[in-house]
Amino acid sequence: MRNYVLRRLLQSGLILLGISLVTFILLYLIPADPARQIAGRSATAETVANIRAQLGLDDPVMIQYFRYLGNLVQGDMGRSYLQKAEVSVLIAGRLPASLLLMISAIVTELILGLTVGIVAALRRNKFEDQALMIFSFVSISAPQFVIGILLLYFFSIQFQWLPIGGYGTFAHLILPSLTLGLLGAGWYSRMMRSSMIDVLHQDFVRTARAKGIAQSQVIVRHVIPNAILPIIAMVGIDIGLFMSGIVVVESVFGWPGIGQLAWQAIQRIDIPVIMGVTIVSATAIVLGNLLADLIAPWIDPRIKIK
Amino acid sequence: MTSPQVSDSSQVPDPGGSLLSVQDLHVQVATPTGAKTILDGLSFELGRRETLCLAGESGSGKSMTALAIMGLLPKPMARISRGSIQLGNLELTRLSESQYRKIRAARISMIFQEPMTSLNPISTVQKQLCETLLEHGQCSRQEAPDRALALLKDVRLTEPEQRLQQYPHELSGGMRQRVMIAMALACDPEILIADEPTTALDVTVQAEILELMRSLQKEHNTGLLMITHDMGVVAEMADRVLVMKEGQEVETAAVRQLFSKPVHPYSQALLKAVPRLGSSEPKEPLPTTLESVVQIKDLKVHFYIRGGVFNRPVARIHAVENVSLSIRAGSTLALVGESGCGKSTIGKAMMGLVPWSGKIQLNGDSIAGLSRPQMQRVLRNIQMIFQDPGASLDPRMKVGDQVGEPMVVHGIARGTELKDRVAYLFQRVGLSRDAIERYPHEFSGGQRQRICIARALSLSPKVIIADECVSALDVSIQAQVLELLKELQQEDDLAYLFISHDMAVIEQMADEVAVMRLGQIVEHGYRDAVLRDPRHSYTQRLLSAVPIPDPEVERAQPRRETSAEPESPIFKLHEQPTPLHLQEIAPGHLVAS
Amino acid sequence: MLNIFGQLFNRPSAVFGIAVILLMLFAAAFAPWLMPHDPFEQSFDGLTLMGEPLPPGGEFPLGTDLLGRDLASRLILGTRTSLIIGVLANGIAVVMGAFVGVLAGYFGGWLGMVLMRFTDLMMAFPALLLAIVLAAIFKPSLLIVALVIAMVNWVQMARVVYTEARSLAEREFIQVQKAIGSSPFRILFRHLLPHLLSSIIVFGTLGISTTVLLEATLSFLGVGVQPPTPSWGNIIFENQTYFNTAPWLVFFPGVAILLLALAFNLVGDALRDILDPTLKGRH
Amino acid sequence: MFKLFLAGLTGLALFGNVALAQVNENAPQGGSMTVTYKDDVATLDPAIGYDWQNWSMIKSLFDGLMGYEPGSTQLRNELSASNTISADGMVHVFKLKNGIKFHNGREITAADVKYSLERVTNPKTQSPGAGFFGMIDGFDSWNAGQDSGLSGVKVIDDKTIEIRLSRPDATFLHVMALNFASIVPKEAVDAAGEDFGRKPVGSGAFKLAEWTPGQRVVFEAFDGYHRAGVPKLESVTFEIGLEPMVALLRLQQGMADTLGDGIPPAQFMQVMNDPNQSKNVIEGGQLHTGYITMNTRMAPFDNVMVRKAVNMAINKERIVRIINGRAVPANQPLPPTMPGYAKDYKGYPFDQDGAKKMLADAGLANGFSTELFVYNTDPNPRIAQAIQQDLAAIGIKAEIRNLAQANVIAAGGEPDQAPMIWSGGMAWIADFPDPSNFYGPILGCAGAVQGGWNWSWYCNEALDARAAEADSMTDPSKTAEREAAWRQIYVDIMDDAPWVPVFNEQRFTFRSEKIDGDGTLFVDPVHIPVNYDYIFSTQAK
Repeated sequence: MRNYVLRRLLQSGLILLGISLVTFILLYLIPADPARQIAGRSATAETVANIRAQLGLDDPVMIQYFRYLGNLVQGDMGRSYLQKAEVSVLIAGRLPASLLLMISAIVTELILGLTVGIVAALRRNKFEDQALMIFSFVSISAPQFVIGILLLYFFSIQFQWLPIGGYGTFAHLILPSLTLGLLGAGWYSRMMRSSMIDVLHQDFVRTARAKGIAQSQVIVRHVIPNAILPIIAMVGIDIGLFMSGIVVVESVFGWPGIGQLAWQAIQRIDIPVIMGVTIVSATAIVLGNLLADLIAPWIDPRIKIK
Repeated sequence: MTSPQVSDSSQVPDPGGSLLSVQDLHVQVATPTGAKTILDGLSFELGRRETLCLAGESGSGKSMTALAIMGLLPKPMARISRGSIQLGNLELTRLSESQYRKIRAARISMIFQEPMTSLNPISTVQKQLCETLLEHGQCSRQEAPDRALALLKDVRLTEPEQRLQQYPHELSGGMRQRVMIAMALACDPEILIADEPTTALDVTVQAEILELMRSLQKEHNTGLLMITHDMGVVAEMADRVLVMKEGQEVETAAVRQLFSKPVHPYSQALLKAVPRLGSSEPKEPLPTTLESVVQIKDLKVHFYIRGGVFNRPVARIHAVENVSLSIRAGSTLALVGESGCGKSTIGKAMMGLVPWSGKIQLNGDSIAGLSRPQMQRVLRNIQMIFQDPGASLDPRMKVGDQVGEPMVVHGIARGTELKDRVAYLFQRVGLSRDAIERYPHEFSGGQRQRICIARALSLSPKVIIADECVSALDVSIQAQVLELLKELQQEDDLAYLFISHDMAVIEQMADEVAVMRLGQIVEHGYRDAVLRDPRHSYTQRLLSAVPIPDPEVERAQPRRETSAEPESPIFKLHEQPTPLHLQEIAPGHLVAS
Repeated sequence: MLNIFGQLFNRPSAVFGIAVILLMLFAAAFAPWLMPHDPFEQSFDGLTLMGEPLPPGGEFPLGTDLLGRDLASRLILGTRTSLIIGVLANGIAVVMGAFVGVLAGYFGGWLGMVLMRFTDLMMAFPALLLAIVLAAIFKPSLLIVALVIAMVNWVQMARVVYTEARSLAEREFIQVQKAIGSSPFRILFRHLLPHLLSSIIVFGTLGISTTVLLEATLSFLGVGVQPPTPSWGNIIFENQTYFNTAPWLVFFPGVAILLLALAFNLVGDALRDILDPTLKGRH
Repeated sequence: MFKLFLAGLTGLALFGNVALAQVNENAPQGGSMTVTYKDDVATLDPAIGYDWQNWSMIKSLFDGLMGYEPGSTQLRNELSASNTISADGMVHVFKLKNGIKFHNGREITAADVKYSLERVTNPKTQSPGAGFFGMIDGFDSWNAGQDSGLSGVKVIDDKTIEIRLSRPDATFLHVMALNFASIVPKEAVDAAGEDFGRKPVGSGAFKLAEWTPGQRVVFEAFDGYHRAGVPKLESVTFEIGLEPMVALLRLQQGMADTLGDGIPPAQFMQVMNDPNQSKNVIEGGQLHTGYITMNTRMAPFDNVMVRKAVNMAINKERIVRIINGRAVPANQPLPPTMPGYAKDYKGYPFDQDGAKKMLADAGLANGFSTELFVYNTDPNPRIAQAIQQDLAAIGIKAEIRNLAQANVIAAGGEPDQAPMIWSGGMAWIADFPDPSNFYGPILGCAGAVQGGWNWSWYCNEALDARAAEADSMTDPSKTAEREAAWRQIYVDIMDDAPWVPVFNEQRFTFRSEKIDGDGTLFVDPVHIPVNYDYIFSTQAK
């Protein structure tokens, strides 16, 4: 177990190293001189050159990269070119909002997806099943951006049940996490349904019924715990999907998370911020995958970690 | 329509009176083409302490009968359309679901064929046992773990305290079946239904489980309804036998009567097809002049278990260790042993499917160190038939294409020539021409195995490795396939490496027999020498565990192993298994000391 | 083949999907004849005097956009871009992902390790960044968008296919192929791929709606189709802030994307059932 | 000996629009207001902050030697009690007011002024505003990192500071009113290091009370402010992360008092059509011009005929309509509220036939293909499409390159990348109300270098010389003459037509009824957008 974790961490570290290198080189290739942006429009050529020298932008890209890495391992992600603030502070200020959104989106998609999947499986081929599967198809097919806007339009503007955007209370959280979680909910409801149907056909369910246990109890105690396994294993991977969705959702709902930070930084090509957000989100994704693999044997004793 | 042949029931001992009475039971299932009757007027009684065996081949409706009694017919597809099932005075067919629940486990219990899949994989043994106890109010929540422990002791599970906390996958097949039995007997039911309880188990384990069931039945006065296709098991367990075919009762008789004087032609055919250990004609040892097509020397197959931070090898599985064998042209070498002993691995090594070391010669050419393209040449002379014909055929390709595929791969034939050859192969294995255009799922198991054989023959190989090739088949089909294999051997002078765990089948097929255990050969010699005069204790144990399809023969009680868990072929990197030395105790008969 | 179509037409949902897809293909192919107005004309009558877009009805059946252009015409013309991106670019991604996944899954070993670690890397890689770099280096074109989308979207597919290919590779009928002496190429394409097809279809259709919008995001960053060329995604993107005052500008293209994705998902789901006999009657 | 004279404050008024804001000096103090913004505040360091959002915030947190009358473009002494200029215009002497304090309570001295000017021009500070101080003697060597300080700035005594210029510059006092010239306390800068932008200490009417990144910034009134009775408000809260539409809704619900990002375009008409709401909308001019640059070094824009033809092809009225009339069409670089604006100049007429003819005369009867670069945020791509349609009408096929801001700026700074750029979103808003501010970097030769901001790469040496001459007229009595000189420069530039001036944006702000003050305070041309210091709460007593 310990060895496994170490090995996976080592691999994750290599992946992160790869991502940081590729990102760094890509940013280097962007023809937008950071020194010029910092210097502003009244600056003379000397000022720009001076700033370039100070930032070490004249050095070969690999030297710049290793310098960045060296700082990074000491926890220094550099300072934003445009905001001057430390990137780590900027990210730290926004990470909690993003994490909150992500966690509540995971909760949303699980609650919604699993419930729909379970009900559909139990009412298989009945009206409820068909209606719920249409729901899941629509939620899989609808673009997040559009879902977000429509939710806003109806629930915030037409009915005025929920705040129109922003951050702070539980009410603020509902629409963004619904928007982010709906795609997964649709997907999971289908997975859960077929997983339930598979499990319902398995021998141990028959065994449980042969024990004289009521059908409802069989479902709750034996079928659902087994059917959920493949889904739980996928949740860790969701973090990667959410990372792209979060940019959209945060901008629609004005959620102060790193998605917005990233979007602003990309628009302005604020290289240290882009690097920082990339590394943080890549770490989240890699850790999410790792976590999923570590949780898997914990919830399913058959999976062995070597 | 055959009418059931009711034998004189006066010979049947019925000391306890009738516990369960099934009368005129009809079960229908819904199919896309309309309702289909799968149980057609079945009637029988089960007495206290009596063992009734439902025997028959797959599809005869045995399991459906059990499920109908348990009220567990798959809804809504299957339903009881007519008939009654009475438990004592209680009419089960009219019970509501909640009433039925009180019967299950408490009065009728059931154990299933697959102990692996019949236990909830993510629940501990204790939890699953306690669930039954608590559901039927057998004890309080506090007492439950102790009761569960007692139950495990009852079924003579080793280290029961530890087993309670384990998950099903951590137990061997035999242990799981013991847990199933413990669970079934938790509420001391009047009737135990056992659906093929030992089919998935090794023969020595099977013997132990059957013995356990017998003794528990005696202790608890349980009526046992046993469902099996294995006439050996029937002979060993049954008081009475009900032979079924296509949902109908064919013949019901006391066990001795059935085996000695089967009345119905189907029963006769069924019994005739059963391979009986020791029933074959004695065979002359092969002439030593016969040339070897395959020579294996010091074959080793090791798998590594990886771990650690850098995923380096940390342990080694000695799947095959220092095995030397040779197969002579036109003869059959049988490899026998229990699951996991490495017998299939030898076959795979010969096909180049697993990495190996040592020496394998085919037709005198060494195949060591050949690359995949070079192996292709070798594979023209050696082919393999796998255990499960369903799994070894690509479900999405027409069988004709699959049979022709080796010829395409090896560039032997194409176009109309290919078609003709495929047609010829189908004819040779006894399949009609129109089968060529169909998909695997449209065939029965036996037909599929014929297709696999046709595929193996398509390259006209010198050697065929048959890996448990009839284990999954019903006895009558099994007999046909074996007959086909024998015919082909004579016609084409084929050499077989016949891998099987079934002693009776091996006796029918083998010229020579090699017995394997934990990757090594423990005994090797001509068939009659090994099977009739086994010298190694393991061979003896294997042979004595085989159920004999003859109720007159009282089998020696199998010796109970001290540990249910066999030794393991896994060693640390610096350790080696103790090599066994074979000694020639008679000409051609080698036994490990 | 005919058999498959026959079975598809037995399912109402698949028939609906096929109808929608055909309709969209028709709209894309015959756009010039179907459009009620010039989709590029910033019509004088298309805006109120205060510069507001016109709601649906009257001369402009689906209303006008913020520049006074006919929304219906732009939607019809936008079908082309959106179909190319949603189906073609996504298709490239699907093929790439399936290829990587099947290679890694079948061969395993170091090749599988390298491929899957690379997949992990791509999974965490910021696509938008790549877009900005490409936007700065190349002239914008649909091809580049398609490439970026392909580079981003193959990852999920690779993972799914990898897992399945791995378990398939262990199946006996694949072992049999090795025993026969079939080349890896043959095993991959004749035996593995047909089994993976249903998952590939389902996951492939899953990506369509996100892809259509991703095109808009990428175009926004200067990689893809540039104004005034319409695509469903960029119509939404351009007008997103007006969803309250001019909801039709978001609603109609949103519904179009939804329908496209839904159609492919329904057909994909039906195909999966049809292609996989073991699923029959269970899903 | 210098002949010194007092530069009367009124003498500095550079243009006619001197009607001062009706600042209600007697308005009660107290109360608070809430301002909404979408983006996080980048920095509050006066040497760094240079964007829409933090410009007005810094103005309220910091003061410089000079300032402006509230709501106007009229200079006044801020921290200085008086200033004098030598006759040759080369030496400025400022006397600091007595008893003026930093937020940390320390009294401001002349040394702080020197420190502040040296800090902003220090290359290590990387200030985007350093270039404004180029006229101060010793700037070049100090900014190149070669000197130990700004040699032109001298502390005479605790309250007196002398600044020597290297060339006479009429804009100097405006420069001293820029945020970049704010006086900062050395000890606070040293303590905060690079985080001074997060922990600003100045001497402005407000001081920073709270900063929660991504959520809010709170200012509270500074008791020790040097102007009695200012600020009016007890506190100002900036709510961050609110989409303009969300912000508007909040304001309508009484949860916000003004919109930092303005009225969202999508809701603009909705607001204007509702009399209850439109009465709270304040409109004001801005020192802004939106224009199209044509790269005079790239064919065919190297041909003045082509540039003129383009000027005639653009339907500015329609573009203004597309943005709901929130601008006025422009015909010259300077906005109408800027001194030097040529009222009588007619510009190029909208005449597509004439434009076509002119193109034909230039030998391009069949038109040509080109690219139009545009910053990708609404409404710029829309405006670009309108331009595109107009160009198409005279046969010019312009492909739109819709890019992130930084990419457009980078392309404009290359001599051969961007044939045309629509300046929207990155457009020139004057740093200070002086005509020279529209010339140097964006139309002069100095900006026509790689990485420069003169995206039309227009360089007219003769005009450069005239510009230098105009800027050397520091004598306040020559104000009108200087203005006329600049007016002619811009008219002459239009003869070469390097730009298509399209419109001058009007600013529209929406305020709640909880706050009040003269309308100009909400659209303050130098405090862009809001002068928080003088706005008062209607709920204060």
